[in-house]
Amino acid sequence: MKQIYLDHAATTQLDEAVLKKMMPYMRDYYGNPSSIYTIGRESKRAIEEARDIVASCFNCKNSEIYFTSCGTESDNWAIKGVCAFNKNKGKHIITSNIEHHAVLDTFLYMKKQGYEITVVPVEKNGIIDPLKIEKEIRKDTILISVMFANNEIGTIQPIAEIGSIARKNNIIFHTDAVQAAGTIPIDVKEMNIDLMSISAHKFYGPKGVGALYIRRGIMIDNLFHGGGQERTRRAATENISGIIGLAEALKLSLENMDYNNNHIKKIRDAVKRGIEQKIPYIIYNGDPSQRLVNNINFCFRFIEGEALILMLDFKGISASSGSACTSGSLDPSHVLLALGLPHEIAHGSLRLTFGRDSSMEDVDYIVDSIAQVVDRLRQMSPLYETFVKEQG
Amino acid sequence: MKQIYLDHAATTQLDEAVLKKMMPYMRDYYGNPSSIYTIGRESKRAIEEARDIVASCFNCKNSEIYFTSCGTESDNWAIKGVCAFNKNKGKHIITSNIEHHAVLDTFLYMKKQGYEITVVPVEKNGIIDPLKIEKEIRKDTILISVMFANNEIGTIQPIAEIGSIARKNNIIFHTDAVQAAGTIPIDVKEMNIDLMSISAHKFYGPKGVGALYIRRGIMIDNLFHGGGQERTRRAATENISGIIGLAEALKLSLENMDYNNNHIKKIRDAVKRGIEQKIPYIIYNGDPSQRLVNNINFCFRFIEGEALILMLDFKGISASSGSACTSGSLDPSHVLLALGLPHEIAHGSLRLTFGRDSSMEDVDYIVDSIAQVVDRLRQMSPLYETFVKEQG
Amino acid sequence: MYSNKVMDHFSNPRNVGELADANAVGEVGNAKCGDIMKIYMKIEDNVIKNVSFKTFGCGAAIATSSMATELVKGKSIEDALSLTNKAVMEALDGLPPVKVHCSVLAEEAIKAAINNYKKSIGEQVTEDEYTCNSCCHNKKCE
Amino acid sequence: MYSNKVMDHFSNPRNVGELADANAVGEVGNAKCGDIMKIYMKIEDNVIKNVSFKTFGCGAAIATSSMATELVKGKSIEDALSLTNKAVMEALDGLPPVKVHCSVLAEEAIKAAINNYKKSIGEQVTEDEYTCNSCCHNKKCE
Ligand SMILES: Cc1ncc(COP(=O)(O)O)c(C=O)c1O
Ligand SMILES: Cc1ncc(COP(=O)(O)O)c(C=O)c1O
Repeated sequence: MKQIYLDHAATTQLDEAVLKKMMPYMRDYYGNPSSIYTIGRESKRAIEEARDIVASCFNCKNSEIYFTSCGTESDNWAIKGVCAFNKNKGKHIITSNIEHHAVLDTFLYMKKQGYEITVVPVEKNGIIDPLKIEKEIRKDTILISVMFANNEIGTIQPIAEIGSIARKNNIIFHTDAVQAAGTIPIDVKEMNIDLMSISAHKFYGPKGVGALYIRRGIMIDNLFHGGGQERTRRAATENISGIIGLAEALKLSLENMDYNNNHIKKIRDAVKRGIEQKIPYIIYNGDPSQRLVNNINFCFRFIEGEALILMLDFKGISASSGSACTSGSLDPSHVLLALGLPHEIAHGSLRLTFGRDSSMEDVDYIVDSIAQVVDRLRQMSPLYETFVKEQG
Repeated sequence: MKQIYLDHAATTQLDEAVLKKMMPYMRDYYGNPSSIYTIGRESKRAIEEARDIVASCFNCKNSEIYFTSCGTESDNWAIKGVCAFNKNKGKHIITSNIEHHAVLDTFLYMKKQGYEITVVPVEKNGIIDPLKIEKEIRKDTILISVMFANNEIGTIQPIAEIGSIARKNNIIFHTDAVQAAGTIPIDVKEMNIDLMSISAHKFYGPKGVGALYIRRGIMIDNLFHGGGQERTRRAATENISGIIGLAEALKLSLENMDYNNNHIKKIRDAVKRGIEQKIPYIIYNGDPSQRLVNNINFCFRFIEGEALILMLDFKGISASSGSACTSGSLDPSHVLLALGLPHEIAHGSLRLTFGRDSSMEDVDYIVDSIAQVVDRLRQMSPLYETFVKEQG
Repeated sequence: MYSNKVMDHFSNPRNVGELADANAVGEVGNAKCGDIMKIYMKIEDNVIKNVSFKTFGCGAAIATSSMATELVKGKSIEDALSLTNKAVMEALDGLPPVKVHCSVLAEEAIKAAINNYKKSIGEQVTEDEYTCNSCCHNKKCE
Repeated sequence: MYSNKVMDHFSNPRNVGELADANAVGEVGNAKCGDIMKIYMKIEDNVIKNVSFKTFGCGAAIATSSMATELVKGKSIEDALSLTNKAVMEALDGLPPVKVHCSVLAEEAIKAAINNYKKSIGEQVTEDEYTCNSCCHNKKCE
């Protein structure tokens, strides 16, 4: 059966061109970059070249890019690092209520450590009002962390505005750009970003490598103490092939951004239209325009998301849901609840995230499959039965 | 020119068989293991298989193995995690003075955070006396961290004894087994180990992946907060191919341990004999028998290590030194100083660490090259000049 | 994640739908938690002649409903009342720990339907509190 | 890490060894810090006719010694005294930041040798404190 992967927000397939670039660094140039002999220096050189590439993609200096093992590490490092370094200055930190768990759970952890956290709610369209953040700023606020683009509903946040509010108030601003990097042009200078997290596997790079942008002059505690790697700020023998892969994948993403985004948006919009035409009782989640071009998020009333995902899988379609069952938690996704959706509706969400490898040819099959599965599950659903009877 | 790699303690070349095992997980099985559709489940299954393998290598349960991004992360997680979780129980932690920086610098960081640290000195042979650790135990001691085998001088510590002292006193025991794993059989149960760090690239696995063994019942704070991966103890999308690679590399290392160790030891001993015969005014560092089979560490008096390493590199030999210049710090290696060596002698150290790919055929070339380089540098050295004149 | 049996009963659920001539209906669960099971029965001479279900819920919820209906079909009321969630799980070759509550829900749905029947014929029943009691989410339910 | 020029002067150092007929010797640095430079000069008519060095130290220490001797060979004492560590670095196409102290050491070693000569002919010299003052390790030296 044909496999149609529609979960690019979860992870993407490693680009063959990126893999090709990585291979020599998995095989031949294995020298420890901290070593002073030739094969060590070759690794070092390759890493610094990769750093140059990443820096040029975000309009910053290479000395402001630090390689990490993933988006989660970057987020944890940024938040814990700012908190630890500034604990004598203040203990108040601000975030939004639709952050990824890597930010949200780190905030909750900091709360347990005695920091005060303010979680600013987004509007009904999944976008935060920068003024609401500004209002929460206090004398002892040391950090604002707001994601660039949301992983579930794709909404893009007004980062430059939030950045300038933070800068004006002399507060460090971190953005989790894990979903944005490679899809949206990012200029850290213009956007007043102090710290920014990215993760390679979200833009066709390898898993297990990420980066944190740390603006020059921003001081944060280390998360990894140890050797002198990454200019003494992030210890550990470097994941050379991973770093090469991250840089190459980012470069390719930026080079082909317009083309890919157009391609993806066309397919996304066609699937969205198809679903809206064929399936009643649905709710489209998140702002329809201020969102990532690859993201659709619907709630289908009267059904539950895990069952939906599994049945789509039978049809060769890989997708995701914010239902409690798929998130492994007790509640449906906090992002959907943040939009004001009731639990029972949030349980029935479907996220489709398209990618470069998505094809216009599959649109009808995707729409038909979803319509069939939704219908089948509704036929099984006592909620739907009740609803239909009530409608008369 | 022939390249002879003698820095296996710094890192090893990825085994081709391991790479082969990893490739499908870099290319085809890219699904996010947290997803419930088929390709996500395939990733999950592969990771759990890898976990089974690692667990069987150390005689523990698969649920006691947590994958990380490197040895440094494992060390940081273990130490910071224990400290944070037990801060109300006590704030005293104990380690040795020859730990890797990933442990030592983390201890120093904890000191800054208000923990009391005791750094127990090793004996002149680079081995710690367990009784000296026992003496330092206090009511508020919450952690003992002692490395399994040292990365510079290869000395193997009496881990089982220290483990039983810790267990008896109800103190958590962590060991950094980054240099030991794959070379020494490790039974975490028998050795009373509560937490153990390993790193794949030290045993012919990929860079950027490690593991932490956490004994069932040992509670520690997370280092990475976020998603529910690794049974909610270590968030982040899994580095699937890295994890597969770690497990395969560890398995192969254990399967071939005796053969490889014999092979390596023969070469190591021949090089050691050659050096001792050909070069005067040298000091052999670390216990000669209670040490890793792959390690030689000499100090050559009157010369400096960086120059030595660079000149060996001209001859195609990759080696390392504990000189200040190569360590990037102001002082020569703390490990060599811990043995009681004066600074000027410690600056002239050479570490050779052999591996599977080392060959008996190269022994003469290695010994001759070192003898030539040492002689050349001594001819340039004003210290040697003075020494010779003083000898009359 | 799920056993083959679970996947079979999920992808091809038995006894699904409304039962036109049902004389007993039981519903348990809570939409907020993401699980509602509704069981329809046609009971004659103390025997469950026919049974069907409708379920709003995850794969395990649907599979346990399907299996539970299979297990009680043709059984006497007494036998059906002795159905345990463990029996449902075993018949499905197990469930992941986080899904065990689905089997509890299935057991309770069967009981609820039978109690509904008993009440309809004037028998006394000792009513349990079903709604979400067994659900792993119960801390979250009001 | 190192420029080609540095590598050239390290791997193939000029003027290395003791100078048999030296009439000036200067030594700076500290073995504890890992750098000692010793410069030998043969000075005639105020001109450095010949110069050589011995160095205990890293690649940069050897290369800067070599370059510094090249730069003062054949020069007048006055010209040699005006040699700066910057000039040594430039002649080597730069040094990594952590190695800049080696060029300072080289400058000082030249000065120390010349001062040694001046004192030997009865001239007054304003002696600097050499030992490890310029060395990046100086905090660590006693
Ligand atoms: C917005 C966002 N932040 C952080 C992460 C964490 O990244 P990783 O899983 O690579 O650690 C993800 C994806 O999982 C994400 O979508
Ligand atoms: C003993 C020891 N511990 C920890 C580490 C750190 O491992 P990694 O560089 O993989 O983080 C190393 C090697 O660098 C080591 O030799």
